[in-house]
Amino acid sequence: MSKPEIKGVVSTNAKLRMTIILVAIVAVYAYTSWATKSTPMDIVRGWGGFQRILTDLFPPNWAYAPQVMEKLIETIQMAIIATTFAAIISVPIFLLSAANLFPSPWIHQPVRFIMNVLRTIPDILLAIIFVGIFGVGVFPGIMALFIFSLGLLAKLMYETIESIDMNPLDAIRASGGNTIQVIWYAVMPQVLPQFVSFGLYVFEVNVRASTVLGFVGAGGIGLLLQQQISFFNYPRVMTIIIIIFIAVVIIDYISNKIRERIV
Amino acid sequence: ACGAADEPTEEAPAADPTEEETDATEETDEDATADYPSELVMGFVPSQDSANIADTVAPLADRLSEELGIPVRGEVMTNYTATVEAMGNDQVHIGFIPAFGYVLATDRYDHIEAVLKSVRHGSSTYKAQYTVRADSDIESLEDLEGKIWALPDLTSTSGYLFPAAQLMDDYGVEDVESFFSNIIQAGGHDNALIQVLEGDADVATTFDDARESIEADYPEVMEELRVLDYTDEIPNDTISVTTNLPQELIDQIVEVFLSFNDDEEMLEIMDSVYNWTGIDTATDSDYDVVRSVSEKFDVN
Amino acid sequence: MDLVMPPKKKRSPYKIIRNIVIAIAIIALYVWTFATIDIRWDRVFSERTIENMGRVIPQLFSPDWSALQKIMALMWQTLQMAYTGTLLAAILAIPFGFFAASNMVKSKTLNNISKGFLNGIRAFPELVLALMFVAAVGPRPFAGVLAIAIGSIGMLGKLYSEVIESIDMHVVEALQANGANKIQVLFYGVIPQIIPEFLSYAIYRFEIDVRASTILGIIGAGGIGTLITISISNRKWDEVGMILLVIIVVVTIIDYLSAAIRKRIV
Amino acid sequence: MIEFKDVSLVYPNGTQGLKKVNLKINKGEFVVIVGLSGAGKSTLIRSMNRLVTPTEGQLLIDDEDILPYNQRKLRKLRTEVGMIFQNYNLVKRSTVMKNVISGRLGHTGTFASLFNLFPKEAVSLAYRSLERVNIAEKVYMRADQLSGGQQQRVAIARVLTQQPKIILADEPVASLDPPTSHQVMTYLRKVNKEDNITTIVNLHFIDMAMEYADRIIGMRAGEVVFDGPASEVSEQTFEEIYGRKIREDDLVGGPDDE
Amino acid sequence: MIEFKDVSLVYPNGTQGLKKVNLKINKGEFVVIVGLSGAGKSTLIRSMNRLVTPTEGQLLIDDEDILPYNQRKLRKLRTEVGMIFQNYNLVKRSTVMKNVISGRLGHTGTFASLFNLFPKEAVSLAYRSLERVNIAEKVYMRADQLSGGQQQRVAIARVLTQQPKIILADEPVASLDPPTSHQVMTYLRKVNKEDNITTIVNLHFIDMAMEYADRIIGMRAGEVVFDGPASEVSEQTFEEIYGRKIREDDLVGGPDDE
Ligand SMILES: Nc1ncnc2c1ncn2[C@@H]1O[C@H](COP(=O)(O)OP(=O)(O)OP(=O)(O)O)[C@@H](O)[C@H]1O
Ligand SMILES: Nc1ncnc2c1ncn2[C@@H]1O[C@H](COP(=O)(O)OP(=O)(O)OP(=O)(O)O)[C@@H](O)[C@H]1O
Ligand SMILES: [Mg+2]
Ligand SMILES: [Mg+2]
Repeated sequence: MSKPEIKGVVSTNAKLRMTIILVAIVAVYAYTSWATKSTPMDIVRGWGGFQRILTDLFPPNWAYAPQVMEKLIETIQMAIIATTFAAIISVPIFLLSAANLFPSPWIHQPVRFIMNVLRTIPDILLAIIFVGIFGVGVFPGIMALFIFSLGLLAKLMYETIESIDMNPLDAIRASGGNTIQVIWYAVMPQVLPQFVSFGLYVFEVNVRASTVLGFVGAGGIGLLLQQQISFFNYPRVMTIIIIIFIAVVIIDYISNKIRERIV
Repeated sequence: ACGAADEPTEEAPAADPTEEETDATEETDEDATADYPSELVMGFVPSQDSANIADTVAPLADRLSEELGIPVRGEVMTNYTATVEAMGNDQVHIGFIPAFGYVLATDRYDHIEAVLKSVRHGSSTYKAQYTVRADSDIESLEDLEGKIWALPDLTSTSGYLFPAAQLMDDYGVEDVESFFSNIIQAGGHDNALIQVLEGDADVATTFDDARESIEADYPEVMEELRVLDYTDEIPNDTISVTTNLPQELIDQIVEVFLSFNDDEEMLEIMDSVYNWTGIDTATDSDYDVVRSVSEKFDVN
Repeated sequence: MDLVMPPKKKRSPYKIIRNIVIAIAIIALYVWTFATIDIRWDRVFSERTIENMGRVIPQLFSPDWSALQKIMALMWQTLQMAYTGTLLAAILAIPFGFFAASNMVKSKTLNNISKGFLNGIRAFPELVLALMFVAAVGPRPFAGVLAIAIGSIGMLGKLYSEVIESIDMHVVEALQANGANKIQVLFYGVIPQIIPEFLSYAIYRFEIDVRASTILGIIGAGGIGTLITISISNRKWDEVGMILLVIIVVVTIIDYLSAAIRKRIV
Repeated sequence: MIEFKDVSLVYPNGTQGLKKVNLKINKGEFVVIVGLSGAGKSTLIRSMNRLVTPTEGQLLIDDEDILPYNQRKLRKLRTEVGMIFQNYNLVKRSTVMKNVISGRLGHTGTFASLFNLFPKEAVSLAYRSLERVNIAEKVYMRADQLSGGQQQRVAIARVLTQQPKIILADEPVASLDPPTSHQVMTYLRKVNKEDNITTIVNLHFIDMAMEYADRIIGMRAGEVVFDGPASEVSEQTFEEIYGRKIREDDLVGGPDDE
Repeated sequence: MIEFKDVSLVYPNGTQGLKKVNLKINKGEFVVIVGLSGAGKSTLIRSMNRLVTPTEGQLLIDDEDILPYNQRKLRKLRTEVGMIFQNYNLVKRSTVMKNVISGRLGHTGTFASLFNLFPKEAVSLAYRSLERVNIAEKVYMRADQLSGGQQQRVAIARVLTQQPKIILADEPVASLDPPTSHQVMTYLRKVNKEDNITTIVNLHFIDMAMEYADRIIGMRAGEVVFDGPASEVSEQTFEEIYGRKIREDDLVGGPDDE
């Protein structure tokens, strides 16, 4: 038996690489936190400000709540409409984006590219543009949410489709089914629960997003938030925030419960 | 917290031991012997209440810097709220704040004070105007009952605050919201006018004369829209400073700004960029009129 | 031929009633939504819209290249904000992740408290957090960084806890079967299994945070968003077009790089 | 009758799946194909309904070469060739009925099938097929609620519903435990005999092959290395199919076992 | 020596894992335990290093009852009992070396182990163990880059590094193909003979059990139903272990095969 040539538990190579990566991460952080004046020291120095804003925010002004509720409902309605249309329109898009259904890159790549571009645009920026076109109101907000959710839903769904069990497709194909039958009998049953689940998830995302669209005039509760901030009326701001919080938590909870039961 | 309605104590920043005491933490440590800052920051909001909208304050800043001997940086803020918060946190020392914003700012921070105000068309005040379609049958403010009102924004001094106050005071309107059949927040003075132009609203309230600002895009605006009435005089935008600066420096700043009135070159810049024809001294009490108007509203 | 038919499908009346109730509820929800929402269709389909499209869209698609330099400077700041915030969150989320993982901390109460906290944070859009921080520390990138950091803890903590819960506990068992103690099990059995996923999720979150930071400037919290607001109030749609282009390109590059790195890690 | 004439198949990545295979399988035969993993068993089976397409040679089914078939003819062919897979390939979330009736998709118009409008005969046929494999009582259960053996029986029912002339089964029992495997093989055998359907099965276990097959085909590296009745299988056949060196490897435990 | 005295185990959910098991296993024996799925094989094995704790009886290892052991004593016991699992249970992302050396964690201080500070002897021992299972050249590879058989060999090396008195192996070859299985069994057997380590292995396949075991223990429903040398295993033993009814089921294909 030859005398073992051993260097220890971790090879030097691996050690060196880990060290370099770690140093790089820390160095970049040092630079960015300095450049944005957000070092841990700044957090300490900002302490007075955190305390002040807390005393400003409390106690919330509950007399203002009814007005907030009205806008909250609008917000949720915007999310419902946008999600519904996005879900419907996304079906052909995600089918075409799935490489296992349409292996030719000439089909799925362009569709994916467009969806990827759409997803890079922050929804509030979309809202700004739509406000520029359609004027202030809920419509541009719905449009912004719709476009954004379309991209999101399409991506989530085509990824799901690409991970389905391809065997049943073989089976349907082997018994003589055509492409549409294969999709309908072998693909859709496998992804339907996820589709509903992702739809609900996108709805959650949309509720959250629509709460701030009002900042740029695109409807919903954000308008109130923006007004009260302009008035420096923090107790009312707090009321709005708490109501948003409760609404989002409740919606997430319900949606999660439904999703759990589905999948 | 912030918001008992008794404002007029702002004059004496140090005397009032409200919660703002804690704000100025860093500065109050050194207290009376406030130092010259290494750099002055001037915060500017692209004002909605003017026909031109500036996106740089560089020429002004350069000139100030030259005269004061301290570097001066101009920073464009996204809105007056940001300017006020920045001044509250001593990140901005000189802020250009509209009248209503100033009143709210003094309510929130003790160390913000107006020292100068702008002069437009030779006046340090301006008015808000009610604009209706030329062929409209609205002849007086009373006729507005049941009509659709397009306003730029609930935080606008000329677009909302003064007209609403006028309706309440002079015409006994108790609740403007039910006086009109509908209120559209158009998101800008220009948009408010366009709502009327398009027939989506019957009346728009804007600064005087906002029509000019959309004339380029809508050449017909002067003929098709007619001014129904004006409000009382509104004090122009302030140039406010934080009183955490040494008094000496504040005096110097005021002096330099006033000197621009005699400087053809600066006057030209101010006019072309901000529509200002001059600068005048201001005191906090100049804005009491806005303060008393704002008290009518359920703002705080 | 005599056809043998399958027996009729048996459905419990409970299920039938439940399905009907659900169907009615969904229909009612939609009727209510579409009936009460205040969309001004006349405005949406007005001449004005067409005019605006004619004005805005061509400008959007002819970006103003002269603004590129200042836009890139602000985009750079945006990236710095996102990085700083994400890194803070990536570290701060670790303890929450462990407390929320039921296979590490056996106390149900602690699990639930941590999970509740993480879910709570996720309920706030970054922009709302940024509003608070602007009021606290003034309108500057710092406010944005804080919003990003706090906002990201919620998601990262949750993902971390899921990673921890999904590790191969057999390995832990194997180490226990060797006689290793708790800390040794953590370092030899748990951490090697979770580090790549943690890193990968942090990088993934960075992608999201880049996107989020692009808009924080709208309320003054630094980055490219500041310029968006200004360009809009100037009605400079060609500048908005340029900003849009920069955001799309930069975000796409970041997404791509991030995906490539993540692929290598896991 | 199925006839392979010098059939070769090279996968796009260069792997040789089949090498000059010559075979004749008669109507109603029960043929079992055995061989090591990677020997080309699946490739052979899947080429018979063109799930893979041989790159050379001729593959005649009832005297017609199926290799140049276009999409339409292919679908026609596939309605006549039933296939059973190792992992049952059921749509797990659909009911047993929906899975079984999907065997008739090839006989049903696209539009009708989108709305589940199958003729009464089809439904009845599906149900009778389930009865034949003794699983009719699960007709409205979801496929994923069944055990492996039951799922494979549903898969057989699906193929029966198709009323094929040929059944191809690619390791139908590889995922099942021994008793269940026997059960499934028994059903396949039964169907083969009752309906006189040509049945071709891939199997891993030689012992099982010998128990059920009329005829055994041994493959190795894409080639047919044995072809004859089960009774002719000897020790030596084993070694031919599985390769001489395996046992040695076992005992020595070479450093590289891949 | 390991001795079970009336050992029973009831899982918290009420399942009876072991029923009054009485056994004596001598030093250096190579024992294989066979039985149907759910028979209690894993439970039996895992109780010997207290990964599960019997609820009744006495379990003596070297004449000491291990059932009342506290955490500290348990850790001590476990350093002396090596365990090999069906799925190797390696940390996939760590190197082979790190996995193998983790066999010595029980002998190493917490602090030292956090910084990979193992004594030279331990590192050398780990490397030698790898050599013994013929896989030393993969020492700095990541575990997930190895094949199943190689991973299991690493797992054996890990156990060897532990220098245990007893090796427990819970279906060590269930995830491996037959030739690789033989290889792994050969190594286990080799280690057993060379170091005289008592080795107890669960296996699914009786034929493999008979090939390697000194002694076979058959289990069924938590009870020991056969115990004797491999040579004594007969047709009847099979039936006892696997239950009489299986064959009948096979042939009839009853409607319920679960
Ligand atoms: N789609 C494919 N692309 C490339 N090579 C393939 C493909 N399918 C199979 N092969 C290769 O062709 C050869 C024969 O594979 P095949 O699947 O027919 O073997 P098999 O006998 O069915 O093996 P197993 O028992 O593992 O199923 C193998 O070397 C395999 O790796
Ligand atoms: N943690 C547990 N909790 C409850 N019941 C268990 C647990 N582990 C095993 N059982 C049950 O105890 C019985 C014996 O299981 P055990 O795992 O020992 O069987 P086995 O012979 O190893 O089977 P296999 O061959 O499937 O591994 C089975 O009925 C099993 O379901
Ligand atoms: Mg195969
Ligand atoms: Mg077991």
